[in-house]
Amino acid sequence: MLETSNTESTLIEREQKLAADLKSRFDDVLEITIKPKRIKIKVKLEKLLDTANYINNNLGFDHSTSVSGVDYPNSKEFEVVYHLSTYGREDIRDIVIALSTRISRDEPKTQSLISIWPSVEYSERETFEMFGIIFVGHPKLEKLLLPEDWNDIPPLRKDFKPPGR
Amino acid sequence: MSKIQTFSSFVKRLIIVIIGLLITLTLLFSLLAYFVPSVKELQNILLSSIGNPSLMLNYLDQKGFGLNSLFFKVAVFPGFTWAALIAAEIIWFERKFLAKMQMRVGPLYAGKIAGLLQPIADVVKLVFKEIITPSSSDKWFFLSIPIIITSIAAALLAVLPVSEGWIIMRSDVSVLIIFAIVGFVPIAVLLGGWASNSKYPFIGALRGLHQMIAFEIPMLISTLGVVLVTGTLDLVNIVYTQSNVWFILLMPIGAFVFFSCMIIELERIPFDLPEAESEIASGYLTEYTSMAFGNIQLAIYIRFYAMAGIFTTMFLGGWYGPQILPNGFEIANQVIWFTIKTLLVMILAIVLRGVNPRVRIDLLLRMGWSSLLILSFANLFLVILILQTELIQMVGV
Amino acid sequence: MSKLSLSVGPQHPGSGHMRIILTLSGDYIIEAIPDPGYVHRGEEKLAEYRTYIQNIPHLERPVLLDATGAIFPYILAVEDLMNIIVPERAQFIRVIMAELNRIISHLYYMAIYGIFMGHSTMFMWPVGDREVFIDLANNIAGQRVSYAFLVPGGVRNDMPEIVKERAEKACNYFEKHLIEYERIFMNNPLFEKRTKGVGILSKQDAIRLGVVGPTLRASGVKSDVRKDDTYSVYDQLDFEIPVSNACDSWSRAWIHMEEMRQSMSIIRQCLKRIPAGPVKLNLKQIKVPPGESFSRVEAARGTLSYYLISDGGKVPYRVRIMTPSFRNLITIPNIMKGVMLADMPPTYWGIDYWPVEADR
Amino acid sequence: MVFIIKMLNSIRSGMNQVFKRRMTFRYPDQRLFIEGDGYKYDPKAGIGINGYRGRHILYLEKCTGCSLCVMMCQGISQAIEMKNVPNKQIPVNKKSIFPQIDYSKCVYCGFCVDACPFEALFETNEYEIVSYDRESLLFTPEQLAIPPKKRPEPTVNLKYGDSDVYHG
Repeated sequence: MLETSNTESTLIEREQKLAADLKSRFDDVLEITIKPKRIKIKVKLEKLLDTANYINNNLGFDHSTSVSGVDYPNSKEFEVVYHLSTYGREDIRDIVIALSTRISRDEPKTQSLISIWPSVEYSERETFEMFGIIFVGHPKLEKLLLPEDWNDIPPLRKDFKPPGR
Repeated sequence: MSKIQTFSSFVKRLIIVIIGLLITLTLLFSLLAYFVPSVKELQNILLSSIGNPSLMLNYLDQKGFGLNSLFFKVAVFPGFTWAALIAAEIIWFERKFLAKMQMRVGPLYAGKIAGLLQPIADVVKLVFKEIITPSSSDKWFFLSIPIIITSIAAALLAVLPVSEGWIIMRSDVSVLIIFAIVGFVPIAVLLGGWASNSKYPFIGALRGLHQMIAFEIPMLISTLGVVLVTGTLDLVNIVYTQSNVWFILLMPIGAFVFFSCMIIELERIPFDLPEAESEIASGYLTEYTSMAFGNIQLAIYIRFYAMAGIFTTMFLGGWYGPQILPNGFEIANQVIWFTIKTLLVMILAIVLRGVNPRVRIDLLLRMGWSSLLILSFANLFLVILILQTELIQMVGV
Repeated sequence: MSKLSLSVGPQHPGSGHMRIILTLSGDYIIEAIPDPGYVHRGEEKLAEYRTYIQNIPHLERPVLLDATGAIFPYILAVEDLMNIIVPERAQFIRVIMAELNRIISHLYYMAIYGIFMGHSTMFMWPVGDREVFIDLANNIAGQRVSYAFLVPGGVRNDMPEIVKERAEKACNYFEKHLIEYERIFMNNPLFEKRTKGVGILSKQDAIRLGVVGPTLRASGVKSDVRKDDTYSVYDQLDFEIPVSNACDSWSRAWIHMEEMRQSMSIIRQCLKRIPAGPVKLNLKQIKVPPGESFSRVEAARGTLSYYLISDGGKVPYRVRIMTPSFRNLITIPNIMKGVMLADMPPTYWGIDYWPVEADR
Repeated sequence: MVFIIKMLNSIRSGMNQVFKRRMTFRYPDQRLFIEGDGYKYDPKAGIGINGYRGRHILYLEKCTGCSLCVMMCQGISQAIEMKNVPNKQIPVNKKSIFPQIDYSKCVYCGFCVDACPFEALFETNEYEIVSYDRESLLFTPEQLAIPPKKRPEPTVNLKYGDSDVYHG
């Protein structure tokens, strides 16, 4: 029992360290949320590439678990969330950093992070076709899962209603 | 008319149709016999042969269709029908045996005993299917390939000595004839793949070509050992020389090389590259349907029987074996021993099929052009050594 | 040399419901482009129209072979948002089900590996032995394949006592049979010759591409969510993570074999340790407060993660499913470059790619 | 040499299997034995009772026609609909409406059983629901009320031998 509480405390310490590190580095970070093993950072679109570079090079988060788009039609925004994790550093393998940014719904354009994490290739393609978010710098932004002749609005947007629902 | 739902009801229907046809034909026949004299003679023979079947045999002998005629040998025994029957039953055995090895039951319902009639049922099914020719294929080539492949396989049966005197065509160079016929197969496979005008069949055909060319040479050289010892190219004489000792004891390496080459030549599963299903759909068989497909399969199994028979003849002492039937049945005894040995060779090939995955083309070619070739030469040198040291007299060849 | 473009799939015995566009030069693949999407169902969109409970039978559909592994992270995410702690007996039953599913899925993997290599016996044996574990899962969960067994707050019903005895017998039998698997398949000289050194994915590449599951561990990275980011009762259990440094198709199959052994050991430990008690919290209503949660588990094919956003309503606001197959899709163009056409099936199936799971 | 030993090993392994018992059973002649008589739910404790989830059984006298099962099924497979059965007069069910289940849509998840607070809808261990047309897969309340037929003999179960498994 003592042991588990011990690792718990170290977990919180590690998390705090990571978060403090990020905060001190980027003083204009919009928001940092810390839950056990999960850290969420919200950054401005312009800072996305810098933060990603820092997380990859200095913190050692070497791959991306998933790229998710979230549609917020009320505030006319999309949120793009990169979940980042690591294989290289064994001490922080249990921590997942969610790096998110908000972009305008009218002009959905963001920077592709494929140069930093090659593992985002297919996830970004999927987010592109499901939300219509354009990832600048992605080498092959084409349809992946949807049929070639899909000519409706991107289906995971909230204003797309699946037939029968 | 009730619905045909099971295979047995289908067979019943078939038998009813055949009996009906027979009755109708008999009536027509007896009507005809009153007007045409030769038919009347035939009718007499038919009627009297019910009491005395030898009359019928004599009559057939006169006409050139008797038991000793070439026609009977080619068409019935030891020719096509016999081989096709063995092929069908080896298909059944293969399915049943592999099923046993794989924790399942295998064919069960067609035929009352353990699915014995399953191959026949498959043939019946295939006959009633539609032959589809791809629109862009070379139609005549495409449809002639099954016939060509079947003919090649059947031609191998011509030189196969089943027992003393029961051989379709005895030749002084029957070993060479075998290699000449086997050499035809890759050409037919290539034509079949090309005529389909599709990518997968073509790749399969090219693979088949590579594979079969690579294995002619080790096979030929391993056969050379047998030819050196016996001093003849005649398969019947090769069998006679083995009356005391089988050549597999004299040259096990040669037998091993020949057996491997045989499986490779037959495209059986460790070496079924031309029809590798998971890689290239079904290779050169991809576009074939119905009885065109069935013919190719039948040809493969007839070739299987023929090659196993040749292995038996060359290395396992052909028809020689202890007398198990009473005197007067020597020929039948020989046939039984030949068949048993051939089936054992086939079963060994089936076991190998059950436990091995498919090999890759580069591994196969390397194996063929290096290890098997070296082994076959080693076999040849050993044979020469045996001949030089006159060891051969000691074992009594 | 002229090039030949070959479309493998979707109607091809060696592809599954997806297409790989190959460019061949001679017998060598110089380019492989995967084209998934033939079985896309839009589960992520449809999940926004169903309540949290109604989602359960549907979200396990894409990963039918590993139904518990597919639904496990979803349940964890919902419970994380609801902030409830599940009774311990339920946790153990969940782990037992997850490991049974891992064995079932891995057996299917071995079966298809066998038939892709033309080894029909290796197809039939695992399919037959799957029945043993499907039968066990049926005894616990009341269904053979799609269980819908895990619910927020526990599991749906208690495990009958007969399972203990049957599972012990099943594990004893299967451990013996695994040795035969090794003899007939893994150590078969022809199989070794064909798959050793084929489809190399180096350790650096595996990390760079974010590969998951057995494919990752076959490339020498000792990473498993069960140990790294432990969940449920895995921290109380003693098991090994098999790792191989060979990075090839053979070692991927070997990892699957070893993981089945480890899973059986986990099942045995669970059955020994399982405490008595309730198996489900009596939740009258599933009310999920607003917030977001990211949860991941080690499913049979690798890390399966859910990113769940709730706005406090009856239905989730956004469900992001990240399946291991989709994450491993990126390896196909990388490891297929330079292998022979004949090595396409073992390379493709080596990464345990399941089109339905990838397309969702 | 290693090649030959390994090859002989795999042949031995294959031949060993030939002498073991078979795994398969002959389905229409034999049927799988399934323990218990189906999945039930205890609404007070909120826990299901272990059993096979096959076709449903509806206790007409307990059903109040509350449509909770229909609401649960809405998002899952839309298999359940309420149907009026005029000649069934049950005191708790004033409108005489009962669920009918379309088995061409049902996924057998059993959440309708969990949703029922009156212990009126359970699942049985009958799994042989086949038909030549879709219409006969639509089970009316009266059909659902019929308890399943006893499975014809012989039934088989998975048995563990010394080094093999078989159905017997």
